[in-house]
Amino acid sequence: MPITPTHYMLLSAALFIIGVIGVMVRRNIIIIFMSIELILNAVNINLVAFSAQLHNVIGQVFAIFVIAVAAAEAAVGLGIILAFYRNKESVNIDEMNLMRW
Amino acid sequence: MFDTSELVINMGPQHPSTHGVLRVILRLDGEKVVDAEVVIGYLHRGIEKLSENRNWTQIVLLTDRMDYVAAATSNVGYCETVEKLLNVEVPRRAQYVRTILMELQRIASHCLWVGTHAMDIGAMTVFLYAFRERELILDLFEEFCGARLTYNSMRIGGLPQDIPPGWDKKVLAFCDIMDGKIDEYETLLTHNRIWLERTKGIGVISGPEAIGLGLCGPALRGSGVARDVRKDEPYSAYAEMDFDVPVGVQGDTYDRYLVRMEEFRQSLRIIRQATQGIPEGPIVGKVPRLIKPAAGETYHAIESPKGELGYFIVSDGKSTNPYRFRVRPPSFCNLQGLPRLVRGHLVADVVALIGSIDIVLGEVDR
Amino acid sequence: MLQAIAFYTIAAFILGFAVLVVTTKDTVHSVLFLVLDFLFVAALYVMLNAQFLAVIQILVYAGGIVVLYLFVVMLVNLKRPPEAHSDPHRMTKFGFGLAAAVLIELGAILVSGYMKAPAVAATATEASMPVSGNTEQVGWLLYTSYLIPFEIASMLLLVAMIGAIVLAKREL
Amino acid sequence: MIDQFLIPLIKILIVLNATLVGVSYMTLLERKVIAWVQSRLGPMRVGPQGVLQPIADAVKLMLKEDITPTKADRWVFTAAPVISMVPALIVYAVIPFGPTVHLFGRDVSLYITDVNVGLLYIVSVASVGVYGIILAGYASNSKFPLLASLRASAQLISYEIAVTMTLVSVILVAGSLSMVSIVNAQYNSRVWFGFVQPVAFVIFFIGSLAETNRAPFDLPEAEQELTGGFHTEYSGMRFALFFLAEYANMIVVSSVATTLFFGGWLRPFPNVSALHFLGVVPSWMWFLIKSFVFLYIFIWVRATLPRYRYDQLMRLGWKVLIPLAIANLVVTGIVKVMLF
Repeated sequence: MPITPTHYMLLSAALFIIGVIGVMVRRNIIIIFMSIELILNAVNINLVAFSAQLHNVIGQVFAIFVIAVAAAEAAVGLGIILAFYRNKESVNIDEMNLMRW
Repeated sequence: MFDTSELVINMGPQHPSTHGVLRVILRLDGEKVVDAEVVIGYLHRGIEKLSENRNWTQIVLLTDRMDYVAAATSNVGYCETVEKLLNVEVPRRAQYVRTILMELQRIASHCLWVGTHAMDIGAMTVFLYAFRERELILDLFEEFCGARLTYNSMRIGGLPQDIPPGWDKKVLAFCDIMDGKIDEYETLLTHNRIWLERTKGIGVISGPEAIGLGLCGPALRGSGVARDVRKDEPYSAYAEMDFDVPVGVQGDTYDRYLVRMEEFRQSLRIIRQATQGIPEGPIVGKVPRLIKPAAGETYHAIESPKGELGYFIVSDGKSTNPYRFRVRPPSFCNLQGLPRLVRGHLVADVVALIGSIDIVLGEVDR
Repeated sequence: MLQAIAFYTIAAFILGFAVLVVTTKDTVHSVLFLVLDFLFVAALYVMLNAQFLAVIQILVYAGGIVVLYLFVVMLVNLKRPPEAHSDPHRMTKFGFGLAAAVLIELGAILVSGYMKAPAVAATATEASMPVSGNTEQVGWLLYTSYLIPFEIASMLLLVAMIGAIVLAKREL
Repeated sequence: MIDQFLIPLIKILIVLNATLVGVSYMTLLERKVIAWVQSRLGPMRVGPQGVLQPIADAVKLMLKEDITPTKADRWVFTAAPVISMVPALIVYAVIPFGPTVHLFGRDVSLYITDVNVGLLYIVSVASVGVYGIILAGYASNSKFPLLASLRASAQLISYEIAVTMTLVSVILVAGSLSMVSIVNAQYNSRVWFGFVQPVAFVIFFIGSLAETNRAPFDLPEAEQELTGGFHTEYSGMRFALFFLAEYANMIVVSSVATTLFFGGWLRPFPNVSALHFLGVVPSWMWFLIKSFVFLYIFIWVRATLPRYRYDQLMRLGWKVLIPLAIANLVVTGIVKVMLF
């Protein structure tokens, strides 16, 4: 059975859904961030799959940009988590309901 | 965890670099030491109380067990105190041999110090080099009194026996070997950039503050205070010796290191002078068979490798035991400066500073 | 055949670890599963002939970003469970509903048998590039057509770096 | 079939076993060399001159009780040593021990594989190795290991940047990421890259001392400060795995240094035909000799230097090595563009 881009899309969609569920269900903000990483990876799988299918490396270039964005997001996000934790001794997203503290 | 709260770390009593069974409770902010509390007493054997139930001669053996890396110095210090109490004149030959033994002991003790201090900072080779030379000194001691660690090498009024024939030649030969070895240690450490970075500016303490904390010995001299009992209140044959008292400038770990390195050389100088000038004569003074000093008290201090080692002894004039026996151990007095020294430094500096004040727990706890 | 086995194995691992990431109670374990997940994604990239990206995936994600996560998890040693407090306004059910809807769509795709390989000719880009080899091609594109986005990405990383320092440092 | 599966399998077996034996004998070498430096004899009891000591050590460590602290995170505690060992071993997949040679009637390459992202592969796999240390510290549930593991991870990540930068400048000179091509590039340019990129080499060497947690950067396992560092709570075979991983990493780093900066399997002056007699020594032997020299220097440094303090280590990494590596990279790029 040949592996078509549809297979990769399905895999990517499933990973995406798992990520979305993680974001929605979990209240630990670190887990939520990791779920976002899963979502970004789902996107990357798609990009790379199409890049392979179309014999065009532009998809991979975009995947690299996505990784760069993920790195930036992780750095800033984790900085926010640390700042929040320092003030509230918690990483529960439901307690993060103030714009400033 | 490290940003939001202080972390309490228990360093010791089983820790590779607390030199025995010292326990330091560190309060850390990140890796920075906010406060330190020294807990001692894990090696307490009650030597002072024990001494009050031994007769005067037996106590010499107990003093071995205090500073066990410089037992001969403790022996001499005790014997001199009792001699002071008894008003006994010690023959000059004995005085000279005592001086040689004490200075050899100082070198042995400093060898151990430089080795462990360097080992704590991570230079492991110096440790083995220094122990190699310490072994030579132990051989000399073995030849003199038969023991290698707890010598019991002194008697009240003089020496237990005369020096073996040819011993003085061996001492001089050792001095020649040691000269080069000290340079060897210095090559490995003194100008090593990592060593400089690890020791310069660490645990800086000014002269007046060091006096206020009761520091003594090289730890005090590192801060620029030229206090040395050998010079200030000469005992044994030190009055006849020509030597310098090295002092530091900054009062940091590096200066304390330099002071001790220079003391190596000064000790060799003293040993050479003393060995070449050993006078002929008896080795024991006129000591009564039954030692029973008249009622009274006395305090006598000597310069042990770690600092001012003092004995305070009270005799009631009736029994053959001291009525009260109290030691002023240099390690103990230096150790109380540790919390002041480590405050504001990093965890890694704590071990450097413990090494830099050169403590022996046997003496701290007694 | 071999390719199918590889794909299904890797896909199973990716999805399995992803599920573990979002369901595990212990945050450190969750981070570990995330690393494993990323490693398998990298394996998938190798399968797709994107070696450079696979290595970057390991280097940046597994070696960098996730270590950062691990650091944060270890720094925030929680005295109470992070999920104790629940906001009454949360729309968990709505979220599950949405996810279910997407899942049904996926199932529909599967059932409809829309899984045959589309015949796509290689686009002209690859042939027109003066270099061969995956790494060289990616590099070529990054430094020619996509130079400005590339520089913007570097700016973004710089800003993120400064932002993270400002946020995480206690006193500035 | 033979070319596709059997030969790679045999090569993997040989490399893996040689590595493990090499690693265990590294421990003996280290003890012996340090002993000689310190005017001692080192292990002498097991076998003549103590040559069987590693086997005795292995037996002892395997028979030792494997203690897991009660409060430890059992799962992670078990996984951590494995996580630190595996990356150290799989790196050998791309290290070229020699060129392609004619052996038993077929062409056999003296490396397991030559991927076109070889160098990046090494860097990325090495970056995964840090997990072993972090997790060991975390899972032990004890303060000293935790401190040590935080130190270690910060140290590894910082020095990784400097090391990677130096690798990039070598890549610039060689024009390839493949390890085999880098060696060939050194053959073609008639000079080892260690002489073209001396700054890069020095930074790489210092950085790799830090990356492998060797003295003077052995803070994560500073016995005198942290009572043994991240593996304080470990015993028996798990402890041995950490130990072996450190030595395996040392061998990796020496091999990479040899390949990148000292011509890999090439004999000295490979283009000077007057020195042809040097070809008597086989190519893989040259590789091993060069790597051995590096390993010896590693041990030598350990026996000589004191240890840096944490903040000094970070300062050296961030304020000296990284700027220097970047400057070196920029200069290399400019020279390359201007001259070629």
